[in-house]
Amino acid sequence: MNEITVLFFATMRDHTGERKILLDVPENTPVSGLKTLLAERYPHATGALDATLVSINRDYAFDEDIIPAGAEVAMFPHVSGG
Amino acid sequence: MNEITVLFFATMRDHTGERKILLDVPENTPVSGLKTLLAERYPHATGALDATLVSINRDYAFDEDIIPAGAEVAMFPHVSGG
Amino acid sequence: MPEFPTIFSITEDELNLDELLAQITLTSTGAACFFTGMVRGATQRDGLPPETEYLEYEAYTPMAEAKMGQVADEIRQRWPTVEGIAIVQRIGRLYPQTPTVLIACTAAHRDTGVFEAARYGIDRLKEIVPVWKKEIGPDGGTWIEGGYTPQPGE
Amino acid sequence: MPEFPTIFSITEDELNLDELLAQITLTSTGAACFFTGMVRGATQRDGLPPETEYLEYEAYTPMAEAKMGQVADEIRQRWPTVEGIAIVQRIGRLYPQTPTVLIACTAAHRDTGVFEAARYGIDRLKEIVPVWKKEIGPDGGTWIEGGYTPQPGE
Repeated sequence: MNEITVLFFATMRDHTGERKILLDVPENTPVSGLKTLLAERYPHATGALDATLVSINRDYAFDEDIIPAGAEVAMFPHVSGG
Repeated sequence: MNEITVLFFATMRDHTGERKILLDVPENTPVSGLKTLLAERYPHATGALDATLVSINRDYAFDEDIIPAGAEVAMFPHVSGG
Repeated sequence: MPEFPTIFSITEDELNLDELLAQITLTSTGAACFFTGMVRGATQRDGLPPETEYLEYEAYTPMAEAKMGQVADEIRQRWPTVEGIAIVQRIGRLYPQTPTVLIACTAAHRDTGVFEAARYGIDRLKEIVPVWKKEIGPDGGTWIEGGYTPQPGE
Repeated sequence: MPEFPTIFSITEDELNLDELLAQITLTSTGAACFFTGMVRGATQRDGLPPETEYLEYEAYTPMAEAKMGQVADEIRQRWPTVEGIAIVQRIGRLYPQTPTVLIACTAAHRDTGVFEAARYGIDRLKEIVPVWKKEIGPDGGTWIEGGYTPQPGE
């Protein structure tokens, strides 16, 4: 297994009720697989998880990207700084 | 006669050696007439007077413009602020 | 090739434009363009009379600072004449009329891209830098969502 | 129609960008673009290695302030969405890396002309506002002359 950190920001934090979790995922889990695992854990966040932006180690990541060992993954809505 | 004030800035001040003079000019003197009068007074400034910018009462003025009574006239090179 | 200063940060402190300008002004610098954004108190929207009490800004700070560095790199690639770059986003509780963000670019002359570079900087910050804001008004809070989806490589 | 602030002045004092920004920020303001010019210490010109010790700025102050007001009027005619305008020219002896001039425009949003308005403002200031500068270097002083001849009505 691969222990990763998952951070939630803004509406994703509201949907999951979490800021930061540690999670064991199978080796070579893609982002889409992580979303499926999280949808099981936070059933009412399923819609939000479909639409979330994702980063891996502080770069944008996409459904097919494989999560590397010990990664810092973050989930958040479209950015709105300025 | 019409008593006017003439101000000189930047290179025009260097050419005439004056900052400000009071001058009696005939009624209805145009800017070109004032330049002729000044060229007599400052012979070595003739070339500079040909090229000078002129304002009357703080608006740009041109050779044919008539100088009104008691006007504040200024003579200066192309502006270079910023 | 001189060392050109690049400043990027997420901060909870008040923005200090004069100090930031001094930090990106070299002896060869003759021009600077700044963009700043402020919290609007009165926002006209759908004919409603909304009123913002304050905005609550949050950031994913390490990624935000990395993406600000990327925006600065993109500016230097597009406008190689740009000398200094400052990109600062303030976070926390920010009230109307408070500057929240600053993008500043300096160059030797004003005609070599400082206006375009600052404009590009604020546009890109709003696209890829992970910062979010929630508008707090008389009826509670509303998250404001941007509309840009970053592509692979951004 | 709200009263929009317009600031224009010739000053011998240090420019204070933060204070000027606050003066042209209304509760409806969400964006500002600033241009500032600085004295360059090292100016590359004709392959010579020139060095500026300082610039000596002078102004025909009452006309300069009137023309700054005219530049502000021209900006408002072209970009009616602009809210606040500040145009400030510092004069006197100014050393390299010192901000000498500032043009700032505010508006509700960044897409309604603040960048273009500030750009227009500095271009027009350099065309019609009666200010002159003399470059003082190791070999004495040289007046810098602009190249624009105002037309009737300017």
